[in-house]
Amino acid sequence: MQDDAHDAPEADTGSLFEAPPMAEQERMVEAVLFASPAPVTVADLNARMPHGCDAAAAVEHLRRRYEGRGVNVVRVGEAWAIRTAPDLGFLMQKETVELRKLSRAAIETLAIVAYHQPVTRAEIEEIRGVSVSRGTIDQLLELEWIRLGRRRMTPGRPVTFVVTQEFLDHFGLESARDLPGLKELRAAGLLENRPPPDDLSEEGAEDQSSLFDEADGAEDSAGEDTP
Amino acid sequence: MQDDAHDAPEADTGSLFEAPPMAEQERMVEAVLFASPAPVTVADLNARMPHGCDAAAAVEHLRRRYEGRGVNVVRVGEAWAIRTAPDLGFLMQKETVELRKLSRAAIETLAIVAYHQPVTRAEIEEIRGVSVSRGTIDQLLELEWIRLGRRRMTPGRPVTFVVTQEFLDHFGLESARDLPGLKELRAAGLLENRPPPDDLSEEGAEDQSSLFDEADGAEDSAGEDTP
Amino acid sequence: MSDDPDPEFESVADRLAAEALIVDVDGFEGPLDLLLTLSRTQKVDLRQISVLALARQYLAFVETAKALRIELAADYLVMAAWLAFLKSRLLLPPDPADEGPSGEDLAAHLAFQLERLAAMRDCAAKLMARDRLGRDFFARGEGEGIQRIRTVRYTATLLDLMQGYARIRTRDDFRPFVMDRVDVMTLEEALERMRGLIGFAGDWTDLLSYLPDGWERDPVRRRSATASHFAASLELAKAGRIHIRQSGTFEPIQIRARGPRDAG
Repeated sequence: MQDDAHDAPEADTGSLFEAPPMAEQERMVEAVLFASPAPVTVADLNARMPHGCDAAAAVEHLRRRYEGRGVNVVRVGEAWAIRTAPDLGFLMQKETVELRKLSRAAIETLAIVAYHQPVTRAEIEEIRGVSVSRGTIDQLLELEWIRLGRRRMTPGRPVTFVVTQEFLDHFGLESARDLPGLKELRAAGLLENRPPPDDLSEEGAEDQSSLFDEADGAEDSAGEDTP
Repeated sequence: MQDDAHDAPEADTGSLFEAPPMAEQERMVEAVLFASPAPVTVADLNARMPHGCDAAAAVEHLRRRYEGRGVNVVRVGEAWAIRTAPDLGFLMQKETVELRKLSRAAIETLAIVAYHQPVTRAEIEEIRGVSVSRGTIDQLLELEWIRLGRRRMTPGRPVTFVVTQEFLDHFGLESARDLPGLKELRAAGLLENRPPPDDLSEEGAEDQSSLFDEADGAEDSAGEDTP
Repeated sequence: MSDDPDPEFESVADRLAAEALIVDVDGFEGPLDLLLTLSRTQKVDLRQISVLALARQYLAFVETAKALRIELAADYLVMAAWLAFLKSRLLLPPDPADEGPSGEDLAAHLAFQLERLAAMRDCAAKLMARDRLGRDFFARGEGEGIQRIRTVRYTATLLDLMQGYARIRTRDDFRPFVMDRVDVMTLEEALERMRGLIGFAGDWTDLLSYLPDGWERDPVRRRSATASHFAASLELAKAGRIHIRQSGTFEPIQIRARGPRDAG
């Protein structure tokens, strides 16, 4: 951290200009996170701030400063943003201009992308059991909740879909791994139907484990090795 | 203030529910102001917060808390907003919007409306010594920096123009009274609508006294009695 | 007027300056603006300005414009006429019979107008030089932040997502749509059946006899199967595979395969 060296400035001959004091760096991070239309990565913060600044440390100071406040500094994927404290969401009610309810097809498609990313259109159709309309994909792309991933290295080189940081942002997730697995869904009573007693296949269980292995690498190294 | 009564809750039998403590009210105001790109009025804050809250006091606490920080709580007319500290503008190249280039006529007209409001078109022309083109007024109306005020109660009932909250917000003014040099101009008599000596109509002399009395109320209560 | 003895305007430099102004006449926002610019040559506070000298400068400007055959807008000429009148008022002793305002009053008002315009111009510059929203200070960048947060919290969309996923993942276990359709026979199913059976029906046969086993008794199933078989028989008739007839309203519908003997 930069401010550790404040009582021995002579020792720090590496940089021509003194980095601003940490309190000042914190102010800078505060202003940038506030004004940015999207979450900002530490790398981006460092690029914007004067030479010698330590954005990661400044963010951490700021995050602590906002603990328990009406807004918090939260991590969104690899980036940082200022967000309303979850318990105060009720105050935002009137702000809503329009609440758009996603169609069932869109929600299911989105869920499949989130749980199985990177995933091709054919795979989505296979999982849903019905064809996916162009409009559904377009809507999700337009919402910037999904985006194109790498092409699959299989015949036809189909495009894959992955979820975006906006998606994580919207659903308050740090990563797609935070999505609960099937077992948890069942435990939470989200699966209304009980599986038939004869269905003791391991399918569900193994399915689930591979589910999250797949999801793990999905964000940054999508799908180049998945047939 | 609500928190004055915290050690004597029995005395406060007026409201069914206890108002939240001031620290909590401050958090609420913080959340709402952070979430809103546009300034929020105290009335709007009170309407959103639970019954019994004192938004004005909470805003004042919050304003003091953010003094010297990277973002500040600023007053915009009758409303409040959070804005980045002006000295940190250099960090924000990415967010900078291209300000529309205004013509000299538009800039001067804007200044005249701001300093002389409410002001008629004829008065603007009298001050500039040249006719004001329709386009100039339209441009300022479109920018939402000026709007129609009350009609002048003189023959012809001409419309007047006043500046808006957007104007105050854009130029970082708490109110039209904080315009730079306003006091000096008034002391020098330069805001008077002095009629030319050969003009024997009584019109001008009587309205100048009301110039800023009217302007004070103009921001929020303009023109409701204008047919 | 050009023969006025005018010490302030005698120098060559001043004449050149006036001509430079002429060239820029389109750059002026009207006569008052021009007067304000001319007044700067006096290098005094606007409150101490010599309106008489200013009137002379302006009139000389108009004269130069005429000499250079430059068209001046009407309001410049109106101002010139008014200033000529003002100049005569200021130079001549006041006429006691005249009811109108004195030359001094008129001059004072012109000075006031110039000072006021200069002040407004100054204010405009100060205003534009202020820290400005979107350039020096900034509003919240995420305008939709509120909406997003609310959507998460109030439409329980994450829940929707999880439920949606749960629905898909458990669909295969239960095959709910197969269960739902247990009492429904589709047109395709009926058509498929009848195509296979029709070859065996050489004579008129009641359509209802084609209903599959297990579909004749239960009213719901019977209704569905009858409807789909009827629709299928129409399809087959259209395709020229069968004949179809009914002797009267509510009488049984009979069908017969169409064979070579029907050719005529």
